[in-house]
Amino acid sequence: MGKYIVKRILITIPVLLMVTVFCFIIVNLAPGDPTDLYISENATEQQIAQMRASLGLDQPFPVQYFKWLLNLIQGNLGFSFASRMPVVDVLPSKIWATVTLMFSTLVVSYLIAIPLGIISARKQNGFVDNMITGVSFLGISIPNFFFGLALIYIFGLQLGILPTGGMETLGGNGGWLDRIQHLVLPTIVLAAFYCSNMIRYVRASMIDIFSENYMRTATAKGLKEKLILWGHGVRNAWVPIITVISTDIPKMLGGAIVTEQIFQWPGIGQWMISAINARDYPVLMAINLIAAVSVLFFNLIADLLYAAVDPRIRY
Amino acid sequence: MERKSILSVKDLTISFNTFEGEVNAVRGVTFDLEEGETLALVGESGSGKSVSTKAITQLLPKRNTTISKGEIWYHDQDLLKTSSKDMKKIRGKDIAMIFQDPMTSLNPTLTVGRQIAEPLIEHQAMSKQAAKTEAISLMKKVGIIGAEQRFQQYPHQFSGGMRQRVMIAIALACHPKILIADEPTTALDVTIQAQIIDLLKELQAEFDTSTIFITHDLGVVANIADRVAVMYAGRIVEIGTVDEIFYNPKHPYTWGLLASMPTMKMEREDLYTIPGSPPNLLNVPTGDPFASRNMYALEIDFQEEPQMFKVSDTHYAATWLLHPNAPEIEVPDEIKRRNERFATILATKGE
Amino acid sequence: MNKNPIMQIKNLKKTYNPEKDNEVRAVDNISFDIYEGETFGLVGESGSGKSTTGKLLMKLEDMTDGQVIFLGESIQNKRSRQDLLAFRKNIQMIFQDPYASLNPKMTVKDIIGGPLEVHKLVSSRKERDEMVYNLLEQVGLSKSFANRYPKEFSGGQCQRIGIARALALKPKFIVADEAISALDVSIQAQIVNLMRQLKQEGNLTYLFIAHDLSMVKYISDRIAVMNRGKILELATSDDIYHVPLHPYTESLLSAIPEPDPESERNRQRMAYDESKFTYDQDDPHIGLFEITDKHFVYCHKDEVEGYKQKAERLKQAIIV
Amino acid sequence: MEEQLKFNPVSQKKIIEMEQLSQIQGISQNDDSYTKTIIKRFLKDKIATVSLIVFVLLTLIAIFAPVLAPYNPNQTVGFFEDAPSSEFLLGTDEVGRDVLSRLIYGARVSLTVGVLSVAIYAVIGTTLGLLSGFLGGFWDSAIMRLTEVFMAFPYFMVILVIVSLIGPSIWTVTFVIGILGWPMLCRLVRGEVMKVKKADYVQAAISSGYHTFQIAFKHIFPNVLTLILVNMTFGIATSIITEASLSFLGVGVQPPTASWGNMMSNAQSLTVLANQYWRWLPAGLMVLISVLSVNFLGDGLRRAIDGEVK
Amino acid sequence: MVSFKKLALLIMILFGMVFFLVACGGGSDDTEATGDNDGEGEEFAPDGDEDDTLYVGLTNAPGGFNPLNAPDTVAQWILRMLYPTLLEQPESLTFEGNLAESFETEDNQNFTVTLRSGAEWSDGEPITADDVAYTLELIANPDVETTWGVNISSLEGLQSTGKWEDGADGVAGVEVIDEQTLILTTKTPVDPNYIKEMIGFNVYIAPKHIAEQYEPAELANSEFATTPSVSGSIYQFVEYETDSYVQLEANPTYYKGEAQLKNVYLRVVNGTNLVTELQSGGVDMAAGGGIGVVPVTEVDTLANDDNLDFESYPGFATQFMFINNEEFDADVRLAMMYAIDREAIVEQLFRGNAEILNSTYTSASVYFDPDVEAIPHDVDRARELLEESGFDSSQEIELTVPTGNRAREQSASLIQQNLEEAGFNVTQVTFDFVTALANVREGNYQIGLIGIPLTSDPDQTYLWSQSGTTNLARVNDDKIEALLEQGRTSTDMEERQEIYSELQEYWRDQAFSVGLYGDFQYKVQSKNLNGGIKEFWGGSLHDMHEWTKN
Repeated sequence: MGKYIVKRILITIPVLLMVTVFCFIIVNLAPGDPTDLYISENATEQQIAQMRASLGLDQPFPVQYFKWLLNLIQGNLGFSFASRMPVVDVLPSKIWATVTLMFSTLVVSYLIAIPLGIISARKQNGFVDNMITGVSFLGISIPNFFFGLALIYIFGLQLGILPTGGMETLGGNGGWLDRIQHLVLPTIVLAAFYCSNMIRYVRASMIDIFSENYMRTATAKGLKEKLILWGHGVRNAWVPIITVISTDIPKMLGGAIVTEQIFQWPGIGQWMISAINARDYPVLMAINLIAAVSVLFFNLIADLLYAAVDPRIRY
Repeated sequence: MERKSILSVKDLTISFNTFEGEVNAVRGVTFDLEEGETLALVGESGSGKSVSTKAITQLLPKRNTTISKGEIWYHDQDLLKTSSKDMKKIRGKDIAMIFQDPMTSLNPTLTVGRQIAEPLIEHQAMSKQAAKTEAISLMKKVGIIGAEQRFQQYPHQFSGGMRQRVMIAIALACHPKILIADEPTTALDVTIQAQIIDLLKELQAEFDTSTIFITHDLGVVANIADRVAVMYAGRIVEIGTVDEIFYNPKHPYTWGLLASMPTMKMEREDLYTIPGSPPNLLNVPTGDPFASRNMYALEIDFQEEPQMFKVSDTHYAATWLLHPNAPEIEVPDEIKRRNERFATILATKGE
Repeated sequence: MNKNPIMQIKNLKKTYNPEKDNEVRAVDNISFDIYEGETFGLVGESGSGKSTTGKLLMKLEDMTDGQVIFLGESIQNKRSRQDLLAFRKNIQMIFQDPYASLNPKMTVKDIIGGPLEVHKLVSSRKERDEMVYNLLEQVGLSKSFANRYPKEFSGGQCQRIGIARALALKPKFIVADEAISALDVSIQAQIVNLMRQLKQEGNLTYLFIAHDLSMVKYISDRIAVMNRGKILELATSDDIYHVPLHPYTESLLSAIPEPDPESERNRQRMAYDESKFTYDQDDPHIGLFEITDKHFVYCHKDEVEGYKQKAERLKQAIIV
Repeated sequence: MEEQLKFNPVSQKKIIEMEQLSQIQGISQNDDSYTKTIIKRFLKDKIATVSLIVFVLLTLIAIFAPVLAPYNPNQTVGFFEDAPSSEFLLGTDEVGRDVLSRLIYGARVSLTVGVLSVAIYAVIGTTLGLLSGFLGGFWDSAIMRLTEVFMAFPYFMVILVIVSLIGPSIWTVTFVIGILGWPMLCRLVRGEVMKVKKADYVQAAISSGYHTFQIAFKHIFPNVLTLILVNMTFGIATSIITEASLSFLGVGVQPPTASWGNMMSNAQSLTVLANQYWRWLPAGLMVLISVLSVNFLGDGLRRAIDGEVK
Repeated sequence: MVSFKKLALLIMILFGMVFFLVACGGGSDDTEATGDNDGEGEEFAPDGDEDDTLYVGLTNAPGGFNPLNAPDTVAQWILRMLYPTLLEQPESLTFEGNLAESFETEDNQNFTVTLRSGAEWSDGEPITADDVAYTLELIANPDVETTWGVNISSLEGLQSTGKWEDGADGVAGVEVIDEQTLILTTKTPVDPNYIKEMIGFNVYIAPKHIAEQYEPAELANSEFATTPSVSGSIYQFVEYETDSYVQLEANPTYYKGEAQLKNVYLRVVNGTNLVTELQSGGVDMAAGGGIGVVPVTEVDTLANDDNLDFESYPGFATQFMFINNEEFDADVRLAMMYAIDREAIVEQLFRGNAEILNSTYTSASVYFDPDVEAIPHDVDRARELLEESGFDSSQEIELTVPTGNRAREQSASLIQQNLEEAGFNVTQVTFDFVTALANVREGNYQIGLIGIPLTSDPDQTYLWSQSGTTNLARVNDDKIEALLEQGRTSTDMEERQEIYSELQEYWRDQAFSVGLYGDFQYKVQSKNLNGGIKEFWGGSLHDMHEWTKN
């Protein structure tokens, strides 16, 4: 087990390096000089050159990259071009915001999706199943910006019962009710997709499980339906469910970009958009690194969890 | 000796809806299971043997199955009309099942012990501890060595034969009146198969369980069965005691089956074969479905399906050859040989 | 019978995951010859390595060690496309699962005719189709089947198609890997008869791999019994049945159910205690020893005498 | 006497004839090829059929946009922000262009992006997946590492950066979605190929002497094709939404070219959202309808292939 | 049943975790500032006296808080709340004392600055002439990264970049007389308004005792630049949540008196959200001035909102269609000018909330000459000119359009149509702003839309001179060079006005580019707010300490 984890992490390192190299190339290939953004129209050549030096842009790409890598090893992600703040200082609050949103979305989604997916599979092709499948299709088909704006308009402006943006009321006492109110709308928008997606996976894997021989055995034993369903059926659905969760989480950590943008949620996604617009390379590299690490990390977690839910899998 | 019938299947007719149309899987199956006996259902794949028995415990998928006719009497209860709630109390307790594939029939995510203990907790209201003790003794009984340790293990840690033993332990946990064993040894190696069959016979005697044993292997049937029902294209074509079927078969299909098996003693002449393949049950041909493969076919075989003709009190066969008007025919050599052997056996027994 | 070996297998080894915790010696140093025109039966229970052996001979898997000489040439050295094609033309396979061995997305015509095109044995589509029709006829199928998909056929028909495909290249050697075990009894007999008939017509050599001893005995000239990657006994099929020397063979034979209630009632099963016949790998005195003429048993040199006596005893019993 | 005639034995020759007849009848029940069977099953599924019709209609609209559109979609033809009228059935936009015409031309963009981008990644993903699954060993792990690298990228960020690198246009968006979308499909195909590879018919193809590439593309590919097709339809739906989202963020298809996404991004303005429904609702509905239809199409296809009884 | 109990428990745990996550917030830092009644959890409305807190909506995030290096307008605006300037500018080119009591000259070359007495930094240190001199020296120090070099470049002893000559280590033109007095000397006489705006109004005075603690070269990337600890103006810095909000609180030592509104939150939101927040009361005012801009499409909605004050004024924001002078001669350029229907853009796209640029100044500038009339929309004239010029009109012309400004993107479509009507063959090419700007800067374009924020001072050498750093149109014209030179060196306002009038007329007739429009400043704020944006936006904050909320 421990050996396996170490091995997996060792495999991950070159992948991560490649990701950062690619990202560095892509970011640096972009035309236009970030300094253009940070100088006024009447700036002098000297001033531009000085800024380039200050941002470390005066050096060739490979040198920049290795400097970045060297700093990374020391836990330093550089400082933001735009705000001149050390990226590591800003990162925690952004991750926190995104994780909060992610957590509430995923919890809400899965609490709804797993039972619905199971019901849907049990009543396969019945009225209830058709309703659930139909709604879940709607959920994955509706563009989230469209849905988000509609919710803002209805709940934020027409009804005025929910805040339209941000993570908390500024200058408020930071009470939890206030934060939950701010969470409601973005959570609904994101959950619409994640929930629908999960319903489809749960439904499909439960349908497969229902046709398994061991389910027939369980029925032949004369067990109660609940025990057959939960004790024998759902137990075997954890592997596909974990797979979906382990891809969902990094997807959101990489930025629920549009939703964060619409609701002014001060998370990774919104930060990323402003970093892209500001050509804020260190921030972009940091976000990219976080996203890549989270993808690889959750892959690993998923693999370890497989072993926990399925006794056949051992490392 | 008249024995009491414990399960009685009457004119069972089942069809499935598929994309291609309606498949008539079982077409009027009738048989009785007597107390304490082992009835073997023999037939090739698709002959309806498995479907008939699944209907007994309502294990067929409800969505696309139509049971258009028939009754299944267990004591004074028609199992086809029993509510699914009541059925749960019968399954596992009165009627238990063992399935073909021990690899997939056990839940991979539950310990073997738990899977054996479950029906005990469910049907006999045992405490967890009591169920565990009982499960371990069952495991010992089915020949699992080191039962205490293996109780905690998962199915994938068991070999195929061991898993089938576990399945047997599960099935026999509540001392069922009827055991339905659906090809329990097909997926196993011969040596393991022999062990499992011996075990089943032993336990059956001990638990006094009536058994329906489904298989396509006539060798296994010869070993385990008291009576044999031969199925073809959704019907029983011949039924009788094991001696009657093996030494004095009357249906040409049974002849074909017996003759096409190479035996140790056989020399290298061509095997007797039944030509062609079983009919498509999507649209069953008129007349006897076996007619077109039947070397002894009569004109009537292509027009009318034969009813069961009585050979003896225990022996019936559905072939026009038994009709009084039917011509005398020459039976295959292998069958002649079997008839002779029977005579010898009877003679020795008579002594 | 012709006694030229068509295939010589020398110290064949196949090890999965070598030198790891989960090392499996699927085929463990086996040697035998298969003679031209014979049917060689390879029997064993699941996991005995019999199918792996078949795949090694077909070059569907790479051997770990040893040598296989087919038609006088070592098959390991066949690497170039040309060599491989020449090799494959002469050796074909019939598979266990009749459905799984036919590509569900190809018509019967393409399945049977494909190899002809690959080996450039036909020059036109028309010629190919003609040959496909002939082959279908040869295996007892109507040529109207040619444009259909495998799904539409019964298991027995599919197996016939599989045989037609194997025959298309007019090979000298056919490996039949459990070719009948997935079929119903009545169909098994059909296929076995067909194979025998084809063998007579086409001067074929079969390697018949199966777990079902009764069928193997019926079809084979010589039989090798495999267990745990090793050949334990090798003899003519009559000898295997009448003079089984190795206890494993005896236990296998005793386990076969016979369709005869009376003999079933009276039968005695022989248990096989594996631990008694497990030897030290490095002992130079371990191997296949010829006990009687062409009858080999895997044992220790010291046990040879015992087996000789046993053979004598059993032969006596037959004559009496 | 006649009764007795019935019991006359049938000649062996006739039995053989009858047997062959029954064999041929046995299979002639279903005279359809595999494709035809799937189509028949598909057509039994009402929702899927309706979706197919909708999708075909959308495609026709896209193809015949110049004929169908009443006005030039990029030309100011009326007052600005005019409500729907008999002259402009869906009103005009912020610079006086006909919304209906833009909607019709937008179908071109959305469907082009949807279909083309998926086509690009399907080609890449399928090829790599086939190679990876079939060749195994070094190539497999190399390709798998590559998919990991691609999957570890924050998808949207790379799109945003590349789009701004090449300059946003319908082709950039298509290209970028296409280039980045393949890893999931690649893995799917690889998994399926690994499964198929073990099948006896592939072993048979190897022993028949087929070349590795022939095996990969002639024998294995047709067997994973349906899976790919189903995945592609879902991919089209996702691509349409991605284009719309990119346009919403201002980096998608650029004005004056009309796409449903950039039309819908009008709804970013509350005034438009509240008072000028014609400027966002039709585009939003079109996205929803097209995505729904493609999704249902894919689902119907999957069901038809799996043979799931409806 | 057991499994259901477990499930219920699991659900409760999960919900509990959500609440925990949400309740704990992003760490402890954000609750510290307002932690006085944390205990009363049921209240979720802003605590304390709501009227004490001002919420300002920004559409751009500040690029740090470095008084020496603030290229972006947002940072400059916020810095004005944190650091003192010598002068205020309540109206364009009308200066009042701020930190300086007086700012006088007799020869337009030596300027005597007298600081007000008793001014203190928020940590109690006095604000003295040393601070001013030290700030100017830092700006002139070649090691220091600064945006104000050009502002002080007219001082004696400095190069045109504003850095001191090689070998020097101080600014010759700055002389500290005593704690409250210093004299600034320029190289040549200048218009006093020029020096008053460039140094008096624009340069923030940094606290010497804090700035001294850092190496000059590292100032720009230090805490000094990101989290200022000491303030000398109306507010002091509390925290900046990147791209989300800036929190300030009243500076009790502010020399004009402590601000009435004790807390300020400057929220960074996008245009749409700014509108929703204004309507829902989430922000009290939009910052305006190009950094808190409501989209033009929302203007009607806001103007009709009963709770909001809405006004619009001409400002200094402009949009030009730059024409690459190296590719198009004067006639073609003029044809373009005639072809574009700027009236339609202003009236229909902006609903009148913008003005046509007759030349290169907006009406907000005191140097704007209303007599120089804008060239009207005249397609026929445009065609005529095009024909006369002999320009190959079939040649495809690329119109570079940067993304990020919807009104500009929409106007691009109209411009393209207009130009095509006049016989040009135009295609739009769209780039993100940085790329577009980079292309245009390198001359890698034909025509392109770029917005330029103008200054109150009329000097536009950087835009239209060959030596200008932002000569996007690649203008190379002797007459304009001469006019720019004259304007720059003249020290008299009236004389300058004449020079710039001539420049405007010449510029219009030569059509070096097309001045599309100057979009108006909006003042959008809650009716509850007393104070807020002024007509001259840059000077809006001069009375911020007196703003109140009802």
